[in-house]
Amino acid sequence: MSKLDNIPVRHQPTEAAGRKRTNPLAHVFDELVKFCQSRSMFMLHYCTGCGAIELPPAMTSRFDMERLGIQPMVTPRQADILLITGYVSIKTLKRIILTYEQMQSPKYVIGICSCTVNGGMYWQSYATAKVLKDYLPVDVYIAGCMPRPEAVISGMRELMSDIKSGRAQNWKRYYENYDHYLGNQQKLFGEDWQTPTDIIAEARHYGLMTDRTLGEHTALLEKHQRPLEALEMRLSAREKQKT
Amino acid sequence: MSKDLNIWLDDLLGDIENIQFKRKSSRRVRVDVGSEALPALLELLQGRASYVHLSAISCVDWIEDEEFELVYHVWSYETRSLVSAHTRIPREPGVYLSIYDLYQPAAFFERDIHEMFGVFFEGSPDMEKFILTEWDGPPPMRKEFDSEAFVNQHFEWEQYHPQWLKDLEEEGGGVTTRPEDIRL
Amino acid sequence: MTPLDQLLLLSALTVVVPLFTGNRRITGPLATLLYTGQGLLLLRMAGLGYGSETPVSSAVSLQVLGLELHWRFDALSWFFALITIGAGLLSSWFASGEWAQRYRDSGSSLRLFHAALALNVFTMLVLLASGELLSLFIGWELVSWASFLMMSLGSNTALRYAMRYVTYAFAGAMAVLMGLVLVYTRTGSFEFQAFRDAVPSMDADTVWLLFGLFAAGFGVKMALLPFHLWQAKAYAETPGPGAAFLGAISSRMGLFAMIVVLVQIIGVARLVELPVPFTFLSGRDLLAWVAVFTIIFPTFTALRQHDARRLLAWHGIGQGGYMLLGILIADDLGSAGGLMHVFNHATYQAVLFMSVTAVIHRTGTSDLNKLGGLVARMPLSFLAMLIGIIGLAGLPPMNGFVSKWLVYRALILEGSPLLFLGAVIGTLGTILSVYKLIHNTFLGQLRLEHVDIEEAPSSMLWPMMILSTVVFVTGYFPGLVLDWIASVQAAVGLPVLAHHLGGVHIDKGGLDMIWVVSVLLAGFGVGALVFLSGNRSKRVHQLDNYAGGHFLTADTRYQYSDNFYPGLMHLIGPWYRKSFRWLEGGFVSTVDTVSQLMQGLYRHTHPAFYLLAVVVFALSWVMGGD
Amino acid sequence: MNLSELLIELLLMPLVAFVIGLGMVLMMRKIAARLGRRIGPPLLQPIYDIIKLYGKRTQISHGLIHEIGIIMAVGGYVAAETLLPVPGMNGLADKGGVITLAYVMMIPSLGMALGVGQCANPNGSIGISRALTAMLAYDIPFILVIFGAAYVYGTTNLADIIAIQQQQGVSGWGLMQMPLLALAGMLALPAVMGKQPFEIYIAPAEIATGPMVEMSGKFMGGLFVMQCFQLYTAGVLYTTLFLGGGAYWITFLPKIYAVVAIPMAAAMLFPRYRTEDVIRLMWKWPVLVGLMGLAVAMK
Repeated sequence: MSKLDNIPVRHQPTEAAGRKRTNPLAHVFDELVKFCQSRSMFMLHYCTGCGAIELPPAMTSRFDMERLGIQPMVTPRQADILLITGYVSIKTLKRIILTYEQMQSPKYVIGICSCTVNGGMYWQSYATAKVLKDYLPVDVYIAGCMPRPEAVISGMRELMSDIKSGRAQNWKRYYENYDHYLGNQQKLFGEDWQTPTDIIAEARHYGLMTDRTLGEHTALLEKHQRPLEALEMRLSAREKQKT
Repeated sequence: MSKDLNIWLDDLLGDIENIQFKRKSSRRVRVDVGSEALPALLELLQGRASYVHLSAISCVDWIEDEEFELVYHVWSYETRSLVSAHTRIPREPGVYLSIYDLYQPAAFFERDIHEMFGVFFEGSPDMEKFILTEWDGPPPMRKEFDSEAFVNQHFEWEQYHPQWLKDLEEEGGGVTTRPEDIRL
Repeated sequence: MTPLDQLLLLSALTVVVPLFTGNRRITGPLATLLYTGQGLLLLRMAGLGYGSETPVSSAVSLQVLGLELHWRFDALSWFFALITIGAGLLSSWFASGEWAQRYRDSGSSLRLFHAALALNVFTMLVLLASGELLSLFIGWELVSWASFLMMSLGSNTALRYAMRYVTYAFAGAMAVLMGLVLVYTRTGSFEFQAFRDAVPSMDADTVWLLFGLFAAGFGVKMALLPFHLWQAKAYAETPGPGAAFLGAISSRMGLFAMIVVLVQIIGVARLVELPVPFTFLSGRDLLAWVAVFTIIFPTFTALRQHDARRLLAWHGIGQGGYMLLGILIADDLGSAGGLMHVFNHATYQAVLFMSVTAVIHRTGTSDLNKLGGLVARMPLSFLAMLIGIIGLAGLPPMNGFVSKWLVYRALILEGSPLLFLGAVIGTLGTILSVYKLIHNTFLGQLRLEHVDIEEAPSSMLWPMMILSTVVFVTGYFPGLVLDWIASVQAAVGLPVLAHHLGGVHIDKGGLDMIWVVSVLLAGFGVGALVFLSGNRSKRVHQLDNYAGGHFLTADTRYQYSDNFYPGLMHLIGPWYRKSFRWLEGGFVSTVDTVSQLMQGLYRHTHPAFYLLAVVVFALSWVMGGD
Repeated sequence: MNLSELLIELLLMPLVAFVIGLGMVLMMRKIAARLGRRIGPPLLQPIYDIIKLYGKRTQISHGLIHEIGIIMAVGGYVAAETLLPVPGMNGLADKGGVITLAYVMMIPSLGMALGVGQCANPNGSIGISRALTAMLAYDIPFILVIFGAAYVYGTTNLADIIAIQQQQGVSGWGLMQMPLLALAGMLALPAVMGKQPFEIYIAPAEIATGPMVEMSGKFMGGLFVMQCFQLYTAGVLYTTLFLGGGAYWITFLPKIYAVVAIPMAAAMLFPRYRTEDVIRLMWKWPVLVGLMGLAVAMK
């Protein structure tokens, strides 16, 4: 990440690559879906660090996030927003990446607390990851060494306006620059780092592949990756897959 | 009732030779004892003086004296008082005896100290990695380990120099002495 | 040579043929062909099933000690014969392909298996064709021996359970024999008609005695409650297709005999007049309550089993309770429900046993805690088991629902809430245990050692698919089966059910399965449309699962299968006090001590004299009579 | 009632059920919020949630049975709605009575159970085993109440039941004739709806929302739609049996919402019951009251 141009800048809202849009009606439908996505965000109930203590007050009677349509959900499958709160220790970062890949897009990451921005007060620690942006695309940062619930909600509203205007497309960058993110992850966790989610197959499945998705790091991953194809229903083992 | 127990403890510890004994308050006692005598002292405290609860083992790295200082905090529910048994072991082999047979919780304290300071406790049930499962570097809490140098070498976290920060610095603005260079 | 004789002759031939063709591969297909022959001969008598023909009597009739034995087929026996031959055909087809090779390679004799299966079918046809009480008893004994032969083919533990079955069957046969002797002393002949004419003149306690003897005697084969302990283990240990056959039809022979004696001859109306002293119950209510308890206790015992075959065998006992309950209500709806449940149960019980055998054939075990995730490797067996469990649980698209609905509707019309409640508890227990069965075998985590197993061979799949389509089609158009049942009701003397192809039309709330199932399928179509309106979904690997941030690996086994309903077992666990096993144990030990006492007395002093005394006493007591 | 009219009804009833169900889900969340002194979600929140879930770009599925399970869950309830008569539309009430409806209501839970089974997630299997145990618990008083109503009215056809109740006006209601049975039904209703005190099978912290653990995007959307149908079916069935069903929409809607609101308001104040406590509670009071009601009704 030493060269500056290598830093992925905020993504311009390009048209969804997967779908060819012809009739104007589709545009209206897209607006409706974007509006509903902004008005109904499911927040993953996963406290990664010390900042999570600010979330219950944001949900309970005084600040009541449910007015904005934000509900805490328990599993990454059902969630849209992943709140990375507080310092990100290496151990937790592994679980954060696993959880992020298990979430279904369009998914958003909000970095709460300054430790996710540049390491915060734990910048000297050997055990914390300093810049969250290297490991997974982050949409909104809420600075503060534990921001108050009002700040958290203003961050949420910022994300809501981004979604409504269509600017919050960072989740695509994870697929489009997977090699860059995987490189950073392998630098931290070692060469044999692998998550059970097959991101490359997912990118290919949803048509989000670009030339930057595959590279030297993904080649490294290919070498030792455990087979992750889904258990297809088949009657007989005669056509043995290549193992 | 705890008053006379304290008195009884004071003169008990008093008549053991080559032991420094200092009562800080009615509920705190500090004892300095040789490294080979510590298990016997703990056995005595646990068996006779109702100090049945080992609340912690802490370790201090005296890098100048080339020594580790192990502090065993034992607590008694009856006298409601804490005895801190201090002892010194040489830093180099960094090996000491486990007191797992006296206090079972010691296993975890010793495992933690082994991971953080590298002190090996013979007889302790489990000496693998405890918390830092992803860490394969030297024991991080030893004084010769410089965390900041490690961070600067492994993490490229400060290259974030956007244009607005460069302009600020040209005009002489920004922070003159960086926060990490300030030494009190 | 009436069609009945040709049928019995061909059936006897099917017994003889495997003895010659022996262990060769040809035995299976040949036997299946012979069963189809028997089926065709049976269809020649199809008029019986549609009420257009008078009973077909056999030309053969024997004169024994002045008593005349003769055989005939009426609508009731035709209906049961149809299920028997159908089950026999599909079981022998199942046992003719790869299963037969494995069975032969494992050292057991294929010749004996096919002979036993054919013998079972033959003896059941003879029982069904019985014209009067004596031939009924002879057929009853033959069926008991034939099913003993089938049960003892398995391992030596199977032999132990078969011996246990024989002691039960022998005791039951003795009870039936005593009933016969009592009838003979009253009416002087074994004819059904003579017995039927004599019944009104009998006083209450002789009818009570007859009712007790026949109900107990036939109840043993039907595994009614106090005598049900032998069936689960015996059926579970029988080799695969044998268990499918026995589970489907063998214990319904008891129901056939009970219908002939209790319903056709004594008549349920007469049973209603039999008062049970000091209670408001009548004879019929007593047997109905035995039937309801037979539904509940075995079903909740099945819930705790962790072997698939044992679980299914316990359900076989439970479902028998519905049939008896339906017939005992004796109005048009209830009896139709009971009789239809015989057919329905035969179909889905056979499918379930075959599916479990297919799983055993491929994975080698039927222990629910050692299986899991097989849907990815054995999809058709999964489909067969799915249709089977929906039928067993009695949910709408399948035929099990129609017969249970008829029984429930009759219970509501008759107004007996507690019987209704008991039956519903049984249904809910079934739903719980069938989900445990399909979850632990086919759903959940696929184990490493099962990753490359194959689907069951086609010789096993064809019978399963045929039975599954039968279960679905008779569920969609229950009228097909209700026609046969209407003719059976007419033959047996029960009120006939006015029905149409889709079900039954009553102004106070009927059932039209064609509409209900079509709306259900339309609903699934709408569900599919709603589902497809979302974007494309991606199939993921089994290990790409939410485990609270833990990285799942293939060697950790995280399938939840043991102690599947902890909450329920926590509450009703203490209620399982094996009271019936204690009852049986107590009875066995008393008989043991008495026999030792007699043996001691008998061996030491003048054995011949005591034997004579006992025989004279027995004869005088029986002959004494009124 | 010719065929085309019937077909229109078969299409319209599920849609009406879905819309009313959305209103019920909104009411549930509003009541929960108000009891927690919160403002609660905006008016159209349930619709936003469902459209967002169906608008998700990526979804994971664990196999064909997982997808068929969700299709059965939604489809089963779409079929069940056509058996429930509403003002002006009788649908298939005469083709299958109240027993058929009770069984068709079990198909969605079986479908969901199969779908969750294939997800191979222990949380899901534990959730399903608890959901089926809860079904065993609440179905016994529920069936007792159905038996009592069917016996007293003499018919299982829901359309006739409504007609009978409406002949004598309010005094003809099931509530007036069989108060004890109505009470037993009300006691069993929260469990039938699977809401607050009886939702041990969705225990979020303990088994990560049980059956819904591996549901994303349109799968989760299907379960949200099923939730709407579940509340609607329970509410309308109770109204049909005991509150005289619907003659006109103006009187029908308040009745359904009242029936659904009462257990909801009472529910939010109770902590979650363990599975065996659900069984013990359901088999004690509702069954007792139901049996007494039956004794009174069948004398």
